[in-house]
Amino acid sequence: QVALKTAEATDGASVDPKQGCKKHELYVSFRDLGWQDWIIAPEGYAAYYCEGECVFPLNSYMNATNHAIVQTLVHFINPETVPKPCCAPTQLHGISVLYFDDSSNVILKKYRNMVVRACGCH
Amino acid sequence: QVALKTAEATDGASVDPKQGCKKHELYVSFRDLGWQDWIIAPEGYAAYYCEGECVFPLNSYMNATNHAIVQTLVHFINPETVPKPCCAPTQLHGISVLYFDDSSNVILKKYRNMVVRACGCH
Amino acid sequence: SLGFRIEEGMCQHFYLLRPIPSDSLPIVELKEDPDPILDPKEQDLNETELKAILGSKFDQNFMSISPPEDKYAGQDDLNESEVMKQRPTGTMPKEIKAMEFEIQHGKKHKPSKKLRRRLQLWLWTYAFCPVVHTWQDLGNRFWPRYVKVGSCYNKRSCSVPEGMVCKPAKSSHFTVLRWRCLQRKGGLKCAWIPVQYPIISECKCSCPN
Amino acid sequence: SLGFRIEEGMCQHFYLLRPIPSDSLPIVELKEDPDPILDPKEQDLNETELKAILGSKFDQNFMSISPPEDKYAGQDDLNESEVMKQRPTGTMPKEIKAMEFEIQHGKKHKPSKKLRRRLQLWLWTYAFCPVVHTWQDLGNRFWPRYVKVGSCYNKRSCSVPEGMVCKPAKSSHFTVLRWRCLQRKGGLKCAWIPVQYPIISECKCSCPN
Repeated sequence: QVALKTAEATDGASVDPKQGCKKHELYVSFRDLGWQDWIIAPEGYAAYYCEGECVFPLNSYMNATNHAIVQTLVHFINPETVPKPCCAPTQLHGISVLYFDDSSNVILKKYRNMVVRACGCH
Repeated sequence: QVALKTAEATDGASVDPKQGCKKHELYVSFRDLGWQDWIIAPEGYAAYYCEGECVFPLNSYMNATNHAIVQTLVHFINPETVPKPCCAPTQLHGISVLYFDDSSNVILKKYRNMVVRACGCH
Repeated sequence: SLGFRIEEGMCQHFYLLRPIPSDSLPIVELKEDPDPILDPKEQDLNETELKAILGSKFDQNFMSISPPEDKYAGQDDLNESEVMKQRPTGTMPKEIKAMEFEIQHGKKHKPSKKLRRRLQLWLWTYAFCPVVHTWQDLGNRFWPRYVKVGSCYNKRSCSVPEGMVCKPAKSSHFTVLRWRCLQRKGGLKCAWIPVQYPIISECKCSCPN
Repeated sequence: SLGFRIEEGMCQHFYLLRPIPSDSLPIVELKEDPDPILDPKEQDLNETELKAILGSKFDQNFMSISPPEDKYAGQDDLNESEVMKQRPTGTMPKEIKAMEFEIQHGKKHKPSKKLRRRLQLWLWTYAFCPVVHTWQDLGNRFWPRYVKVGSCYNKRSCSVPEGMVCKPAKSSHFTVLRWRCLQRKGGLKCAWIPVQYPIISECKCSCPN
């Protein structure tokens, strides 16, 4: 059994870190996280993750903030000063989870910011 | 003249990457970015930047999202699958800039998301 | 089976590191594992038995075992004039109660007490956000399968000037049963367990996000 | 002086990579370099000359060379009843104009045409967001140094029910002069250049963010 399944979102190739910042597929099984004792449903979910370089010049699709643009230039001029901006989620959304709370009640609640919707350079 | 001045926010020590994710000092001079021809004022500004490890366990001050918590565990179980969450700004604010626009008019406008207010693990 | 063996001490940390739930409503759809082995069978659906487990928590007005007849003809189709007919409940918002409706053009015009009361009632009715009840199918792993959940009427803005919408403000919950299966040494063991299903109990005229 | 020598081709890229301005108002304070060498001197402040450069763009009602007397006694101190006295300008929002104020208890009550108009006017006045004008000191590197800028009155909510606030909706700009200094071969060269200073020209009752 594979602990965590991951695959490329579009072309099925493995992740090349030299690629630009973008969203990648990631299915998370709650059993694999050791959470099967407190999460009743779902079994797992498509969480996705962000990876890729925030390189100079930033392409517009990377949803870079003004600060990331400035930081990219500062890094380009003097790489020792600051790191490159990093590739992180710009939009997240939630899922519903049926789980045991601290008092052993079974509750259905929304867990916000669980799924990556879009990535960008921050 | 030092191109870009950087210093530790609190203790003046140099940045240790093993430290937790936090805000660091960074003064950006527009002259050093080659922007003195289109930016009239200010000369530069305190931009700050985020750096530091998003390590397991995440401390609460790192403002981690639920997705970052899940990604941390997935990385801990199988580091090959996904990278660690990254340290990035969680709050930004703007500055006013007096500059030449594309039609050579001099304009005062707000540039949003220029200054890091807080960092977190994403 | 994990690629990395989790030690006892690490597990402690694992338990500390959990995502944080939110009380925000409405609930998004719960994604179920499609495997039919996890569904309750005919013999697991004994109405008398299950009603006995739920006891007083079985509320006939808000729960149904079979598909409700008015499922698609619920209050969801209410048009604006029907909603406006609903008298607001609770207490009048204090800012509406404080309104004098003084109109100034030259000299002051103060409306009569009766007119003032009528206008306050009109504004309150306009800004009131009723809870709209509709039947929802929770799927066959919940019992009773059909519950009447609340939602907020949002086909028009509830404010003057327009811009605010009816949003969930308070929630309560029903207790229903959930068919839960666990992989044990002797195979799959399933049972009905009581769960709290959250519902919107009050809506309020608020700014979106 | 840069630690890294920027080549010609790279510079092209540099110019493409710029932060993006926003039209959002109000403007936050412009942080000036405190070095007094960048300030205009006595001889650079010849009123006749500078007025000639600005020409028709010098608006006496909104610009002042010396500190305005009513600087601290401006409209900023307006209390609510004074703001409410301001008759709204422009056209009445269509949703207010469409209001019938029908009150239903048993039978329909439709107010008279005159009363309806009065109520619409009252609601419009209540929800109206006037532009409040106050003098602002731009510092000695701008000429004229004092301009009357607009802001939105936000000491009370402008909506029923409360929740919305007056926010900038439209902007225009004044043309003023800016003392700009450049490091040239012969030393520091400074001159007055015309700049566009943005001001709030219209406020609107809106949800915050």
